[in-house]
Amino acid sequence: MTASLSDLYRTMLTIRRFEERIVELVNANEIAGVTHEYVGQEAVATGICAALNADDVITSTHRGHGHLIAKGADVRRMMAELLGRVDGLNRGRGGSMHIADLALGIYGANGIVAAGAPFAAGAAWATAVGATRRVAVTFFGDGGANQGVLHETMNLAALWKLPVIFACENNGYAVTLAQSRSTAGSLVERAAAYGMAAEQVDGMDVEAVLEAAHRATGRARAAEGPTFLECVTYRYFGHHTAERTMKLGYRTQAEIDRWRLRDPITATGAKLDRADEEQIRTAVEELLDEAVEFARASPRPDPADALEYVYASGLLPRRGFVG
Amino acid sequence: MTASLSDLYRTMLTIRRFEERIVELVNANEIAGVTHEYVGQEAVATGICAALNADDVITSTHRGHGHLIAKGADVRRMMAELLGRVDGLNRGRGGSMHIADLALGIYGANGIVAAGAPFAAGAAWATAVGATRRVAVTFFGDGGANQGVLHETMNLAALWKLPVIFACENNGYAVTLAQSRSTAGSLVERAAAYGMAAEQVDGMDVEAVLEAAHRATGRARAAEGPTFLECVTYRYFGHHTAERTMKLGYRTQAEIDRWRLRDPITATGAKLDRADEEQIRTAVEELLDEAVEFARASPRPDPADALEYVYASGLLPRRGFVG
Amino acid sequence: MSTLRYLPALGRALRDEMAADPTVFVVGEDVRESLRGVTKGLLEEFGPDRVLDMPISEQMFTGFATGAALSGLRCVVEYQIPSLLYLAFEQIANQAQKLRLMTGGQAKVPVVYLVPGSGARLGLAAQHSDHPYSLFAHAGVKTVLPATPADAYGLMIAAIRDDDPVLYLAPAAVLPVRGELPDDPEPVPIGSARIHRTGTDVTVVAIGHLVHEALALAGELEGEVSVEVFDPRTIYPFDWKLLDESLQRTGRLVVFDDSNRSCGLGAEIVATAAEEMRLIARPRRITRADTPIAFAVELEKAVLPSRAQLAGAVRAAAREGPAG
Amino acid sequence: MSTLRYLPALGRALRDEMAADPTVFVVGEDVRESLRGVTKGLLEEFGPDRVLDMPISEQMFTGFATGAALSGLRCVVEYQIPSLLYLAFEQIANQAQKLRLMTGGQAKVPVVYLVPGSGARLGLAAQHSDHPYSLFAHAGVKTVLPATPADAYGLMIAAIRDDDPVLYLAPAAVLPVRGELPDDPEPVPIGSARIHRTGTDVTVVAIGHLVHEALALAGELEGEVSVEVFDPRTIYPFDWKLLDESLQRTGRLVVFDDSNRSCGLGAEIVATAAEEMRLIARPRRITRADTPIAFAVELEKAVLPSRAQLAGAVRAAAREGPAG
Ligand SMILES: Cc1ncc(C[n+]2csc(CCOP(=O)(O)OP(=O)(O)O)c2C)c(N)n1
Ligand SMILES: Cc1ncc(C[n+]2csc(CCOP(=O)(O)OP(=O)(O)O)c2C)c(N)n1
Ligand SMILES: [Mg+2]
Ligand SMILES: [Mg+2]
Repeated sequence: MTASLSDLYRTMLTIRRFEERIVELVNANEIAGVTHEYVGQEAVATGICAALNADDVITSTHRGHGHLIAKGADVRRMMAELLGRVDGLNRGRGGSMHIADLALGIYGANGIVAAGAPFAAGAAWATAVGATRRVAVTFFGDGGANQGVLHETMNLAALWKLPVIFACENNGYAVTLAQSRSTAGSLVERAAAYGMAAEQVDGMDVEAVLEAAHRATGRARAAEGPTFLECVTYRYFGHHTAERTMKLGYRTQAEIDRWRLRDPITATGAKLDRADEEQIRTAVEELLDEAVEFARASPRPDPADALEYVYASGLLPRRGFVG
Repeated sequence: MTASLSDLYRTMLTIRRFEERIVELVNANEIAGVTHEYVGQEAVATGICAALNADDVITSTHRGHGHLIAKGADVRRMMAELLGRVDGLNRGRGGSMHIADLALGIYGANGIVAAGAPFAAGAAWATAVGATRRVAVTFFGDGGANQGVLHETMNLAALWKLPVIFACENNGYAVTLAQSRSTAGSLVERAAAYGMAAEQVDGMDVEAVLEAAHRATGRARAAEGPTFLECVTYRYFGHHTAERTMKLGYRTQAEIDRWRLRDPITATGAKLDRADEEQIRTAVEELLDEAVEFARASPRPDPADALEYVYASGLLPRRGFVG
Repeated sequence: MSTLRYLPALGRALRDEMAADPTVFVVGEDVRESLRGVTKGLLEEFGPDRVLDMPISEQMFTGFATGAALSGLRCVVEYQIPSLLYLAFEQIANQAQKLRLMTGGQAKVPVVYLVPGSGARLGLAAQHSDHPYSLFAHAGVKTVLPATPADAYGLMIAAIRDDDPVLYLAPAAVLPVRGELPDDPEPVPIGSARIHRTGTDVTVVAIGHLVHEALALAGELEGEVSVEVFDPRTIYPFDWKLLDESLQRTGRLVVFDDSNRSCGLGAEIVATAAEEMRLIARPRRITRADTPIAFAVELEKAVLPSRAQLAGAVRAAAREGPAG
Repeated sequence: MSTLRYLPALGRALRDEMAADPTVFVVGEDVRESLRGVTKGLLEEFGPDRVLDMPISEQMFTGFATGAALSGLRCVVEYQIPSLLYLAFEQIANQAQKLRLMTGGQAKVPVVYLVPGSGARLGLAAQHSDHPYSLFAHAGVKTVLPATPADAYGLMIAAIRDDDPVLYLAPAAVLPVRGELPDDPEPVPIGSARIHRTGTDVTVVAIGHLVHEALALAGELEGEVSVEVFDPRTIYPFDWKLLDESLQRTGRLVVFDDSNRSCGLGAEIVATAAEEMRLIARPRRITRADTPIAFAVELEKAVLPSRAQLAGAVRAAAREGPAG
């Protein structure tokens, strides 16, 4: 399937506006904890997931909302999850850092950097031995590229020619650490050294990402093995919603402004005919209004159920007190 | 300092004969547990350590006897350690898999594959910030090359231009797993992708290894950063002393015989004048006779001291029973 | 009914379950050659897609099993050394174990983490001799520690069929033990303990290979102290109900536990009994000392729990409280 | 004497020790920018060779600290999340902690593993809310858990000066707490507990941030039950001597412990007391349930130890045994 430019635009805009609303809801204390916004990086998830089938698998990160939306998750249930409600995708148990929809092949956001990578290899193998060859995409950042488990996974994926796509979102920073101060050599060469296809892509250009993703899924489905995509992108917001309360000097406003000039949503919107573009904007706002309403209307979990869903066997964990 | 051919020969022969005696002592139950012999690989440790200074650091592996001998450890105290005696390098606490001599910069054999690699980075950094720039060599095998922590360490060493030498002993197998079935891409390219110098060396040629090691130490001391040396070698014996009791079909006798034709000790010995060679043989046997005697004469640890040496602060751990 | 050793019984369970369920497969180091003796013959019988040798990348292949499990397969992961579980600790305790709760019940992670040879084995020294079951119990990971060939068989079947991650530790010291196995053996339910020998004076809770030591001691003390030998078989969830029944009878508890003392399983058993059960004598623990295992055999023996220590504790307990 | 918050006190200790000892340095993620607030100003004062930002490679930089320590330096390693200790578990529990014994006393590994913000913090969910001190106690790793700014200061100084690896957990819930710090504060010896409030009826052993909950409850129960509030400060080695003295007085024990119940520190304290100390009432534990922390705040609160649960246990204990 190939997505139209307006589909891509709609997805990117949904992610952008979803995140902007999340920030408001966090600041209004309607969402507990912290969330990591995907704003600026929308073209990456959108372009890559547009090349996937419904039954393909992705593993996401701490910055996962965009991946989920792009893979087709219901924003109403996402919103309910972030508000910690029973109609959330994870029944309010997961929150932003663990949000998942297994039915859509979304094996979850993850609180631990790069920890989802080996899940993708296992999923890819499970389906590669089966009849249908499903693709598994593992998303991770430039910081995640320095976790050993990622290298262990690249080695296996290349060795076994698994249908895995290593989608590296290089947004230039791991929290405050610039990529140049965390990473030796080039990410593309590091991946290529395992004998896998590896390319750098402009992560601010959704069509370029989509094309690269099509090349990668093509290889994967043809049993030609994994692909590494370094998507060069940028995050406009702080590392997480708490950053604005901190005085961190790791990047300049000028740098942020420079990247915003290449905004993928503005660029794509400009290519659409005005009417379509406006119609999409309205539709997205309606969708998100509805999502917030849906989430607010959903009940909070009952503390009496706190020990449920820990074991698939139905075992109830021990309580912390007697009697 | 440059070692003469007869020095190299003596070291290799000492390792070879040490290991052959160890096997006898294990089979005679004078040594508990299992040991991993270095037989066949002598040229690697010998060539690399001949390029090191006394205050340079090495981290070793489960197959560590050769590394220790090459770095100058006292074979009498090594033998006593393997026999579990109080005059052993580790007072009988470590045994083959943990044998160490910190005074000689030997940061220990290690029971966990590649776990010593980050020690080398830390040691290299500690001395690099100091006045003298000491070199730290981390030994590991082809199997160890697939541990994530090794990649994490290569990244840091290359990024910070640390004086580390990654000495990969590619003996073709990780226990029973052939390197071709464990490893994607080339080890040299994988290391080079971090932007470090990397070369493949004939690990059966002690002079070739020594030359490569000199190039590497030269770079390290000139603050030009780490070097990766893939030393292609072979182990003649089983993975460990217990293998002979198992029927494992992972390699053929013919393959072993082929490699033995390239034996580094035979080759080097042939280059020496006959008299020297014989004199060295006799000296090595005398040294090892003395080592075995020394070890056997050394007392076994007193069970009453079992709780000592656990904490540097002198804290005694809790016992397993009351009263 | 046939007599066989522990390791073949364990291997047979894996083989039978692979035959019964095509979604079951094994990964690990040197499993094709069956270095540890559990996977013998499986490659020949089930082919290379169900017996997979992995590179030395424990974190990766542990997470690989999670991904395969989320995709509908059942994976048995073999680790050559107990301490390799430390490399995979995040993937087991923080990922696989938590996925069910984190996804609000969406995920099911049927993976068995198998260590064929855990605990001390004379001369293997500090990094190869740990017995880390208490760590996983603390993390709420289902953990089994069979002491006999029949339980090795029955608990492996149950572990593979279980929809949650299960840690399966086969103590090195029991691998050579022989025992009976019925012709069509049953699974042993996870969470059910077993009383090997009934007694009226003292309940000895013995873990793993120590069950055999405890039985031997119970025999030696015959006539002097009547010892009930309680084998939890499953470390987590623990069979508190059966322990409570045993203590209703004896009121005296000695735990014989081959893990470090502090925050070990022995502490949990003593604490729970002290809080909730009938005790007419002080509860006692015989455990490892809180120290790594030294290489020299004399030193290793000195810090492991011993039958002599157990005898002392059992006799001391028997002397306390009203005659049983 | 000055009043300050916990985090600045901790930071000041690190700063003072770096000033006093040129071999002390810090590594971790985002320590140059002091994301977690401990290393503020250190880069400016001590320069880039003593405040090192690491790539996201916990296993590596934990082992890096070991190598630096073996080479004569003293390293403080900061981890942003408690569960990152799981990634480094092998390097801490199986390498750094065992090196002394394995080398027969040759090695000295002065490394401090610092987690500024351990335990639950409303809304951080399953992978960011663990409180893993019991795991490290089981491994014999020296572990401190200061509850006040003065102890945060004094134990950081002691941890850095200690020649063994030390795990330093600063509970998230105490970071904002204010307290007094003398003008030239002393180190607090590792292994020494502190009684914050004396009482005659019940000894409450409260861990970390729960010390403040216990003190508040002790105040509420004033006149009804006389509660002694015992703060171990060091989890391992535990100050058994002071606990024994406390129980000589009260004979009643309630442990208030924010770690999972099974094989947790609470179990160890109850077990040791039951085995070795004076008890005139059943010992009790108030702990976490054995479950990961769910995201929704209602669910999180439901599984964490609460003051109400503690009150119930204290009252129940006080009712047992002869009047204190
Ligand atoms: C293994 C691990 N280490 C550290 C952290 C704390 N942490 C959370 S996000 C993050 C930075 C990740 O950077 P990157 O991978 O580039 O992703 P980005 O945040 O830029 O999207 C860090 C250090 C973590 N969650 N997991
Ligand atoms: C991390 C880890 N995984 C597995 C093992 C068990 N083991 C010990 S040696 C070995 C093979 C190592 O192969 P290689 O690195 O090539 O070294 P070699 O034995 O060939 O010298 C394995 C799997 C271990 N000790 N550590
Ligand atoms: Mg980034
Ligand atoms: Mg090898």
